[in-house]
Amino acid sequence: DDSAGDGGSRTVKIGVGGKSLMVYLPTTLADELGYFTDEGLDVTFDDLEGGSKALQALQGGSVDVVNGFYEHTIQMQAKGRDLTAFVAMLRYPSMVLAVSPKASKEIKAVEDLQGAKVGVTAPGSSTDFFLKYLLSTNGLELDAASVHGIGGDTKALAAVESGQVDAAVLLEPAFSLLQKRAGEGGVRVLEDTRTEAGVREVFDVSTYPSAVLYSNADWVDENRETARKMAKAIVRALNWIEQHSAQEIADKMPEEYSAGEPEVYVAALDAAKDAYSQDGRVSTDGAEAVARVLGLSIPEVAETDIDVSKTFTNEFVEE
Amino acid sequence: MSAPPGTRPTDEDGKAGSVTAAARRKSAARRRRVVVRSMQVAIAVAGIGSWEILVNADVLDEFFFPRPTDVAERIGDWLADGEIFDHLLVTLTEAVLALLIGSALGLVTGFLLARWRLLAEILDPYIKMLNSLPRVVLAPIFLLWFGLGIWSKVVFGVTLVFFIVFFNTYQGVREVSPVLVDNARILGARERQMLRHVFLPSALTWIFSSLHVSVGFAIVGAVVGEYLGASEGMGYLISEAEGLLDTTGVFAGMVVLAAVVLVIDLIVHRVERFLLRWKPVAPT
Amino acid sequence: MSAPPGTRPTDEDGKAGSVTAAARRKSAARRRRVVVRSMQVAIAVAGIGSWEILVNADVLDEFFFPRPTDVAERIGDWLADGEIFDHLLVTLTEAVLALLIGSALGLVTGFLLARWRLLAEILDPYIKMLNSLPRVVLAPIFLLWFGLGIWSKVVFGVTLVFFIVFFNTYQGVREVSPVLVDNARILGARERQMLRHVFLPSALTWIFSSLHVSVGFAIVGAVVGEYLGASEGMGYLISEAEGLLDTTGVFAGMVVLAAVVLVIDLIVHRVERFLLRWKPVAPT
Amino acid sequence: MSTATATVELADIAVSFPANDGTDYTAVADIRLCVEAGTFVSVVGPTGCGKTTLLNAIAGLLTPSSGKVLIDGEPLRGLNERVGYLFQQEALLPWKNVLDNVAFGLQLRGIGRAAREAAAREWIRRVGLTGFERAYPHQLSGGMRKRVAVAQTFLVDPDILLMDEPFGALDVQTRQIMENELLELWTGSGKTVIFVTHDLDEAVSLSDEVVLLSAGPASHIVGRYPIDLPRPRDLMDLRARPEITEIYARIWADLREEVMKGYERSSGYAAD
Amino acid sequence: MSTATATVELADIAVSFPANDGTDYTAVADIRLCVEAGTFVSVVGPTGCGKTTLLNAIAGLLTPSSGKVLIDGEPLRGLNERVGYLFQQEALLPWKNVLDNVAFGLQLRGIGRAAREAAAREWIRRVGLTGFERAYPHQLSGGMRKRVAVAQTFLVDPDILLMDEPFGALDVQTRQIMENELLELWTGSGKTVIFVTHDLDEAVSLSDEVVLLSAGPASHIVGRYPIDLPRPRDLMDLRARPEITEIYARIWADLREEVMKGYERSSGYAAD
Ligand SMILES: Nc1ncnc2c1ncn2[C@@H]1O[C@H](COP(=O)(O)OP(=O)(O)OP(=O)(O)O)[C@@H](O)[C@H]1O
Ligand SMILES: Nc1ncnc2c1ncn2[C@@H]1O[C@H](COP(=O)(O)OP(=O)(O)OP(=O)(O)O)[C@@H](O)[C@H]1O
Ligand SMILES: [Mg+2]
Ligand SMILES: [Mg+2]
Repeated sequence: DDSAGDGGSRTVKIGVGGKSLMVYLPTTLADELGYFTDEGLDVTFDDLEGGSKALQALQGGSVDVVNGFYEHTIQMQAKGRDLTAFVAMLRYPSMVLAVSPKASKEIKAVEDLQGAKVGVTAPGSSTDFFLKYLLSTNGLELDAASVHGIGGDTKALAAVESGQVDAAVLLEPAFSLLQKRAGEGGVRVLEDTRTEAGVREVFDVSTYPSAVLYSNADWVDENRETARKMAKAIVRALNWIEQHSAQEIADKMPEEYSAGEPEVYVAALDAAKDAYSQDGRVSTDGAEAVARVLGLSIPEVAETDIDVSKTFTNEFVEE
Repeated sequence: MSAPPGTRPTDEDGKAGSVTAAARRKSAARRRRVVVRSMQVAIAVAGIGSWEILVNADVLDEFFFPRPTDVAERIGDWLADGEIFDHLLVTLTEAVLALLIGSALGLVTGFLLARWRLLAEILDPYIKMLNSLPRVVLAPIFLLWFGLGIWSKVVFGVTLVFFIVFFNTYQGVREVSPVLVDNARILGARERQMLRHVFLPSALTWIFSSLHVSVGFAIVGAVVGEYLGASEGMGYLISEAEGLLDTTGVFAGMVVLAAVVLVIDLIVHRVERFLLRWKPVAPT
Repeated sequence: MSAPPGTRPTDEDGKAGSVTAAARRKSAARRRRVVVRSMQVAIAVAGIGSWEILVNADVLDEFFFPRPTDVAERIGDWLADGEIFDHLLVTLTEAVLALLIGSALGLVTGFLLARWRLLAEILDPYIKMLNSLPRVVLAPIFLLWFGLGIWSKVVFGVTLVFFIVFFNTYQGVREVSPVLVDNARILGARERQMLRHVFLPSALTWIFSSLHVSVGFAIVGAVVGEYLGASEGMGYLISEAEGLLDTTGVFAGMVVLAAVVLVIDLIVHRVERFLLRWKPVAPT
Repeated sequence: MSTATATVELADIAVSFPANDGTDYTAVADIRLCVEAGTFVSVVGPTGCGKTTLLNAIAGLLTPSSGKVLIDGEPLRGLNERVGYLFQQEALLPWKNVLDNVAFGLQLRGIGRAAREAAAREWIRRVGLTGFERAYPHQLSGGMRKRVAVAQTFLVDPDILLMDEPFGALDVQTRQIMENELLELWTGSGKTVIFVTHDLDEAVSLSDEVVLLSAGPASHIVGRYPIDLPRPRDLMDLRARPEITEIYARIWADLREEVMKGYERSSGYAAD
Repeated sequence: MSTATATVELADIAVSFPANDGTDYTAVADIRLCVEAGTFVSVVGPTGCGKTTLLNAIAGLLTPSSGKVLIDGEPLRGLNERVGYLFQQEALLPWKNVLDNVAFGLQLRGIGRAAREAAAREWIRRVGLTGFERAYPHQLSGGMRKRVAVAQTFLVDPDILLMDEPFGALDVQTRQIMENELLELWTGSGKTVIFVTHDLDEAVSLSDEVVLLSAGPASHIVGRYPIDLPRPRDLMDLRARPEITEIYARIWADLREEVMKGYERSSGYAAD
């Protein structure tokens, strides 16, 4: 039997755009801690190569829910399709604009990126939008820097370390590892959105939704109970994170996750811990900030009158 | 099939008859070409047309399968804009370099191992293991060694082309008729001369067969290389469009690539026809 | 190379002499095998050893090039843990299915087009265009049509294997000696019999040459497919390790894959040797 | 054994091949020849004159540039299903052993393994290859391969038998054995045999008629020599008979003339 | 023209091939033969007895299972660099036209294009193929290809000439022309010629000695027939001379005996 009585399916397929990425940790943690099971849900994960692949999997019906970036709900609204984010797991997007230790020129501020090579995970991804936004708010043209897609992991590290790019927008744990390898003061950070201060400085809002669980608006409508249960499990995981140390969290994660360099993993987690949401809510001003950022890079979004209220709902996390 | 009665009288005389035969062959070839071209167009029209209809009828989801007219329009925009040519040039350069370097390496290695059998036996497992490595996973190392410029993409393509050409060259050289080999050796051919006069010409059909596959793989290598990390090129364009959930852009990029492949393959085909001009026409 | 003097006397008698010759051939083959194996081991030892030394001497960055001993240890852990076998089984299933389906399709299409030349000419540009499409970009459509299970990965592999086998089969069939074709037709062979008795056996060396490349590509297809979206399999494992910047895990995964390829290729090789047992040993 | 008979008629046939300079090389022209059903005709001529080309046309492997091949008065279209053809070149399947090669024709006709192998073994014996049933073609000598081909062709028992220098690679005695086998197969069978050979002795002693082609290009028939000797013939005896020596001498002289003509001409005609 | 001479000696040679059942098939055994430098020796024997095998051994293409090939008393190792070998099978390079095929040997020796093509054209004329210089092998008839091979081999002017049924595919007259060319090339050159043929007439009229091999397996030399006729010989005349007819008859009878033996034996020995 597939239905949980009223309002929803009991089995849920979640597509994740890189399950081992730290931004999606709460979902894995909730699963490891058995919170989904507690809710009577049978959750399976499919790991996809990135956020947009996960979204496509959702559109194609391969998964029910995506653990991905909030931006996609806005992008899809511009395409006339409604997605609804129903629980957030990050309040700060945790993107770091860092300068390569081997940069070809002195880069002290975003303005210095003029004519530089800057790495992002992929053209057309959140990191790319972030970069464009920074460029424009610092008075530069959108194409002032040449953008390189360098991925989010080993490849990004290789590119930054070897000076293939002068600067890059990095995610955890790549940034922590870079810092560790470059040594004390080896990496100059231009912008750091892992903290509230950083987010406020860049986006002028207190929270900026990024990693969320979203699905098609129809699915959320038809599976309200399931959505509520999932949101509840995630919020429990978020609370657990708040109450435990990075080391304790790492210990709960699957064994493979600390197979590489456990210390780095813990250090990265420690640095990113503060970025996790505490209540699972998406704030309206944050959502509007996202729409603003996207509008800069995507004409389609700029041209559409985006109604952010349709892109998320906090009703499942408000207990 | 008897000749049409009208041409009969001239056949009485040997020379005139032969001219007629040559002319007849030529016009048959021309007729065939017309049939082929029109069938190709028909297929294209039917394929694209039904696609368009299916999208309009909402049988195909426009999100995944953009309307052909939109794709065409996008390509039109790109061409008008002109920026596409820079991207195309980059990708083309990478693909052509990958094709040239990859097949040169494949050829040399293929010949070397085919002629030096002990070495071939020793290296056999290593070559097969290397061929099974997922290139995508090796991207960080390519990047580290070859940078973010065109060379990491070229290497990407080379790792695909090399194996395809290598295996065929290797087998092609080993398939050379032993009598030809013996005859050439008896006539005094040294190893280098054997390569040039016996092994290479004899393996040419094998080599060209692998080149036809390789053209596609060289392009794929370049695009996927760009897809994994670049700031220009068709792969970059496609990856950007994908990030923006702009499937029209993705398809437009692929259509441009496909068109380019035909051009490269045409060149390969011309070279092939020239080098294999000694061949009798294949039996039907 | 004259026979060693000791074996001489027995050669006086035809039968005894021939037994000696057979024995001599056998022991030579055994000696050769020993040389090959020991050289292979030597290469492995030298390669891995120098890698280890270079890492220890900090010439190679341990992060990008994990220490071979660490990789071995990781594989040991995996094997002890046992979970790896599930992943391996998934990937293997995908790769083998891709190999079987891809080569079956390639064979059938290759034969069809080689025998039906007009169709081949018409479809030629389409096939070449399809071969140039970057499969990675098509991943969303594969997902749409074939879901997130093993079938999207199988299709991924099939799109690689198909073209490699197709081009070689096509060319292989066209390379069949015209005299053999004529003789078989005169003896009364129908088209189906021609395929079975003439074209297929004659094209077999071509087909097997492409199969050797395909084994690697089938694995690559499966892994990259998993890499793009999956919940199990070696590609999933590797992609997970990559997300965690765990290069040791990435390399361990690739080593396991490489080992598996050798096993599949061994099977292909056995089948090849059986089917081509009529072949004279190649000239040296 | 089939008893159908077939008349082969070449009605004004010409064959030309494309040369490398874009023009045509006319191999044979103006060939008019009628081979009555059940007769044994040998074709001789200078090397390269077009004998193989004619056989190919009769087999339907090659469409004449002009003229028609008529089988029992019907114009031939496509492959001639009634011929057996022993090619000048080697045409054994390298991946089948001797037994399977010989039995191939029967296999194609759907005859069961036991039956066709029995028949094949019988013919292998008749061509003197017993013991080599399991050998592959590359393990045989040139003459042995030729004999396998003979067995392969004879076994399918066709109405029309085309043979292109079938016994040239055999020693004199084996050749005689083969000739006898051929005559035995043919005698009373009503088969039409068209036999190309360079051995005039052979041509004369086997045939009802010898046809001489001129030197190429545009080779045509320059002489027809009916051999009115009683059958069955004793091949051993025959060569000493005066009629034979006389015909032999005539063909020899005419052929010589043709060869010499060809030699002189060959510097005049240029294929390039 | 080279003037070096070479004695070819087969010292107790045996050759066996692996059969398909894992045992060996002994093709030739106990072959002891010394061909003095500058002599012309013909080898005859039943088809499949091992003539080609012997030539391959002399050419160094095949290592005897036992025994040695001695060239001027030196044991042969690897390829015999002093031979020219006209193969029984077709061995022209399909991708070279007639001119390039004939000139191939000289090209390999680094001779300039103009010089080698002039030499090649001369030989093309001598084998009667002028006009076909630009044709590729597949555009030639079987006999024409054979003549191209003859020109190719003769042009490199080797010390030892191995010829395996070189003229079997040619008509009688062209054959005589070729035989004369061969004798002309050989006479006074000091070349050693080993000539395999099925035409006893040809063997007797060309050679200093005819060697007869027994039927296989384990074929050995059963007869040696010195031909003490004066040279230069007029081939046309020769065939009528009584000495010839007598030798011919002897070889014929001995060969016949061997062929018959082979025929009877072939059911006794089994290769499978
Ligand atoms: N495919 C071809 N292309 C061009 N020319 C050809 C082709 N086949 C045959 N010829 C020419 O046709 C002529 C006749 O060839 P054919 O093989 O019929 O001769 P033949 O009488 O059988 O000679 P032989 O006795 O040497 O076998 C030759 O001059 C040859 O060059
Ligand atoms: N590669 C091989 N493998 C197995 N057996 C072989 C091989 N080559 C030759 N033989 C055998 O050796 C014997 C002699 O062959 P060879 O070719 O020397 O005969 P030949 O005297 O040249 O005959 P022909 O007159 O028919 O050309 C034959 O019985 C043949 O089956
Ligand atoms: Mg012929
Ligand atoms: Mg022989």
